[in-house]
Amino acid sequence: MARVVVDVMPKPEILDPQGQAVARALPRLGFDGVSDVRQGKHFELEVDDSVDDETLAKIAEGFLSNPVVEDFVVRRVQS
Amino acid sequence: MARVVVDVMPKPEILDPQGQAVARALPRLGFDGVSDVRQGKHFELEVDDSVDDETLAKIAEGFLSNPVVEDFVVRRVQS
Amino acid sequence: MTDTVDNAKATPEQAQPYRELGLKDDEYARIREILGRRPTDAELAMYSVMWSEHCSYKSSKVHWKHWSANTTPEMKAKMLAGIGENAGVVDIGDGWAVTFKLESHNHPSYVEPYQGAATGVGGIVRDIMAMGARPLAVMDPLRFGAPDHPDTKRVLPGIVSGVGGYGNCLGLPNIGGEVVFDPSYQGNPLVNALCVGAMRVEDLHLAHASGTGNKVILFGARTGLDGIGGVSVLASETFSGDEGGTGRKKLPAVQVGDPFTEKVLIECCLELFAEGIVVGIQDLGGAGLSCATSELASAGDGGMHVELDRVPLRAKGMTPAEILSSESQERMCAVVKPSDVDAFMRVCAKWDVIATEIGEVTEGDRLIITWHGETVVDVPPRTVAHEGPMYERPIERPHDQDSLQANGPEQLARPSTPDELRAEILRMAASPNLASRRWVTEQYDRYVRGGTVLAQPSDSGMIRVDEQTGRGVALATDCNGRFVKLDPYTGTQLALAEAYRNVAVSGATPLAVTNCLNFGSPEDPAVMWQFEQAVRGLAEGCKELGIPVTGGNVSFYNQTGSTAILPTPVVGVLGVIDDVRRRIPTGIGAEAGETLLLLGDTRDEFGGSEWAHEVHGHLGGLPPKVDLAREKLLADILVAGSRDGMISAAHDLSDGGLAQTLVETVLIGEVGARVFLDPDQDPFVQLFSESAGRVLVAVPRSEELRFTEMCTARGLPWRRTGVVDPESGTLEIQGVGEIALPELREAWEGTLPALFG
Amino acid sequence: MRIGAVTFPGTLDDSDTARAITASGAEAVALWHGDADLKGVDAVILPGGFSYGDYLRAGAIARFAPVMGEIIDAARKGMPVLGICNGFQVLCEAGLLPGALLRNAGLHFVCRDQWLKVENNNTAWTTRYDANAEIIIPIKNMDGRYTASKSTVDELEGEGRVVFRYTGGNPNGSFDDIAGVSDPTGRIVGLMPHPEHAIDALTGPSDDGLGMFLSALDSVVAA
Ligand SMILES: Nc1ncnc2c1ncn2[C@@H]1O[C@H](COP(=O)(O)OP(=O)(O)O)[C@@H](O)[C@H]1O
Ligand SMILES: [Mg+2]
Repeated sequence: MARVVVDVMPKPEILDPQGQAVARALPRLGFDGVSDVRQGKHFELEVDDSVDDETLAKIAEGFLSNPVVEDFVVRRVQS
Repeated sequence: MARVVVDVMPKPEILDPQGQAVARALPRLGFDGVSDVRQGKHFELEVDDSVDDETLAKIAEGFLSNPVVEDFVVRRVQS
Repeated sequence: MTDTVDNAKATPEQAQPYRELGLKDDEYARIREILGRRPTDAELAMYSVMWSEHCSYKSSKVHWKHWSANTTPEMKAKMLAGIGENAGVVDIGDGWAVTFKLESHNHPSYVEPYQGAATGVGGIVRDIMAMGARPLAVMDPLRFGAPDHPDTKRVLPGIVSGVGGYGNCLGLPNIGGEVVFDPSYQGNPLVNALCVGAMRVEDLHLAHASGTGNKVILFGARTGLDGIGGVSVLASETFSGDEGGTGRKKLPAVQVGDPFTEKVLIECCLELFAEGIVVGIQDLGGAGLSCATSELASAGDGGMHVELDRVPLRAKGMTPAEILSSESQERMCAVVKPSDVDAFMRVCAKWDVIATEIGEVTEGDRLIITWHGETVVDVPPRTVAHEGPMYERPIERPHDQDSLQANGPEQLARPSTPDELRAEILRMAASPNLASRRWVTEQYDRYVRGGTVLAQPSDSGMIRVDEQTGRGVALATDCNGRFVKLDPYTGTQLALAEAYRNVAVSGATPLAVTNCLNFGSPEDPAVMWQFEQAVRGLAEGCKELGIPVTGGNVSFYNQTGSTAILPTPVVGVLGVIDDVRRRIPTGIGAEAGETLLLLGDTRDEFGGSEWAHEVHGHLGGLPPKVDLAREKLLADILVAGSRDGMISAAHDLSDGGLAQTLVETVLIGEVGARVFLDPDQDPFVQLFSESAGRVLVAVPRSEELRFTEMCTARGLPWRRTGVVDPESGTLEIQGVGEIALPELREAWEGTLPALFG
Repeated sequence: MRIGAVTFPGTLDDSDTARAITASGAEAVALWHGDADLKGVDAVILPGGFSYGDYLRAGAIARFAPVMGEIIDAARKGMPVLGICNGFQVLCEAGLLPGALLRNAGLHFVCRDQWLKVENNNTAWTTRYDANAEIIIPIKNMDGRYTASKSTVDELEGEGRVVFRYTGGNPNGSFDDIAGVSDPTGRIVGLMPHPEHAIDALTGPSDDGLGMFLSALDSVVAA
């Protein structure tokens, strides 16, 4: 068994209202020095060792993210 | 400037219907071998060097996550 | 290097990617002729988006003559603004003006269902705001491919949550819509969105930039790289996008919506209107700043100078062409007197809305746009906004139209025994096109704003406009694309008749019409024939009913490969009711001992019917007969009956015929009924025919005589068809059998959840 | 008798809440998120909507608004506070009520007419209801699944602080069918369904919601 992490983020040129809302709120809460925030999704998958990287990429690209508006990164964090 | 990543996940004992929906859908799409999925949030912050780890922890704990139901991890990924 | 006007003059021979931007050779030549030189990159971007099918209506405009030819002075009298404005405006009385419009967001919703549908809602809401109105409600007529096709499972849930995600967050109740399945929409779903808004008559704002020296203020979201090329993509043959002539990598022609920003923008605009500091206003939709600046300037009485480098950006290194064609959402553009600019900025600051003075109204008649002091656009704005190309596309009746009409439904096997008829009622109730829409509508907030009087499941959506007097409006949208395919002229009139009837059935008086004409490629003469027939049918139908077309929208190139969708001219009818408390609900059983009366004539009409489609997969023959004089009489009687409190419930007959109307009335009313069919007519025809001009009404026993005498006196056929039976808990149809309500409900409500979870 | 209704950017049901307050006979006072000023009101309602788009978490940003500091102080001194839907989420985020509201179990926005049981008719907002009254009022939200630790729920149940419970079906997977809870004093109440949309059978499923606004009048007069 391996733990696989997939992070899915809005593409840089795509509007990210969620991240913007956080970025605008921080100074109001008294936290300065954060110039930009982007918010995406974080998936943690428990994966059988038989699942290869190519399959993981397919899952991430075709299902966990929407390639029209999002990018993704896959990492195996332990095995 | 540093890039800081904050991952926020539902606590293990909290029901995660989004993760479950993903886990249930995968076999239907022909992807086997994924036994569990949990879904959380992934934040990427551009942070001034003056912002210390303690402040980041406060932002993550007091704002980006809700300690009643979520755990978080803060990482500096580059500086 | 920025391509300035000086540079364009100096390099007349420089090749330009006009074809990639969707312009034809002769269109490009015309731009050169207008300018007396080659256009700059920025000018080319403006002309290409503004001359796209979507913005210029170049294939459809020649047919607008039918609207004007069929609008009488009496019809015009109710209209405060009509075709040509952002949205039509009608006077509903008590000093209220109501504005409403339908728009399509079909292609983006196929590429990215959630965002495509969400931004479709956002766009139509800004259109309504640009009239000076407060948006009050939305509706969403939708069309999808086969219900069991795997791609429908991607497209439908995404579109529904996009419509809901945006509209709910905006605080606008969703009061109705349509969900229709047909394989012809498989690669090309239709997402039409309607918004209705209201204002006091004196507060009407039109999009004009007048008054030399007045300031042009851009407010709302920052401008980013999203949706660039969206317009040309929207309206051209392909989805492939373009390079924007800038050498930048291909960008997704999809916009991401931010409903929170739009909600704040609505409140901000309303406060600005209330302060009386807006001279002109225009929303930024398709074609973004290109459209807003050229339309404001074109409709005004002067020129305009815009300093493009002042536009607040979200992305680094954007070129003037990109800024002009960006379709970033949630932006508006206002013209404001210099003395009011401070007040304007104060209101925006209160709502945390970014507002920037980007230019001013000038003497003369040029639209001049500069970029860090250099001129990148210098054009006559009318040539961009209002004098685009216009095509008289070839029209030809399809070769197979005759054989389609000849292949009638007469040969189809019909159920005849009681058991067969009973089974057919349940099968039809559970069919995807007739099953309960609750799975969809539960995802929409129908309560917000506290004015919703009727929403799903109901023939029309109704909202209260004036809390003191109770004055309100009702809206319905309809279109049976199969009827339109069989006979576009009649089919479109049937769509009009159904929407008109749905409004009248709720007790409101139909007043005005909008439309969204969804068709295949205008370069296909057969499609243009359908289109021309549809426009003529609608225009002439409206004249006969005496209600004007106040505006609409055209969406061409709806096809999968070379196969066009069913022609789908969605018709929206708006009605007015002086007091919403006398609305007529759909569900029976509110009053003890109601009688069910069927109004209208039932004929053996199955061409294009739901039954032929669902049971036999058949499409052929002729659609039902349309009789608009009858529809008008029916509406008069329904409104009179509502006024005099004679009708306790009513539901019209449309898709699925009487059987489906009965199913819905008993399930919505949660009460049983006993129904007697006419012994002299085939039960199958009575139950499933889709003859137009029919309504099932429930009248309290005490009113029965008065009501039927009124019908008889005015020449409206009626038949006593049944009684409400609160004890029984079944729908009992004499000669067919009984169906217990739980069994019926399971059939009707189970289908969409089973398909889409 | 003056009851405040707070508007945050993105609040949607503020005018409906004001209408309901007026219908109950009280004076509705508009409170603005950016003003640390309660304008001398006797009770406060946080209406529904999507404050700040609910982009981070429902209610997470709104709870830091200037007006919230005043509300928290006043609430600690016993002023009746009602959080409806997004307002409930804000009260949980602010720590005035226990627990959290998570994405609906069905992962869809749900708008329906919902039956509720009034489990505690001794709070500042429920005295007008009979014990165990069943009422029908609309529910409409994306994040309505009430969640709290086992010990918190035990405490709530033990102290009678589950004020409303869903009956006839749980619309969102809330723990123990919990639809609304109160603080230990019974003066702060939060619920997901919308009483302000059930004040008139013309525009809602019933007028069952009016009781909450009327109860507040009683509690203020009594206090
Ligand atoms: N996409 C939708 N959005 C909102 N309401 C819808 C949608 N589709 C259908 N409805 C509603 O469901 C009910 C039934 O729809 P339909 O059978 O098409 O009505 P009708 O036959 O009277 O035109 C109506 O209240 C309609 O407005
Ligand atoms: Mg109808």
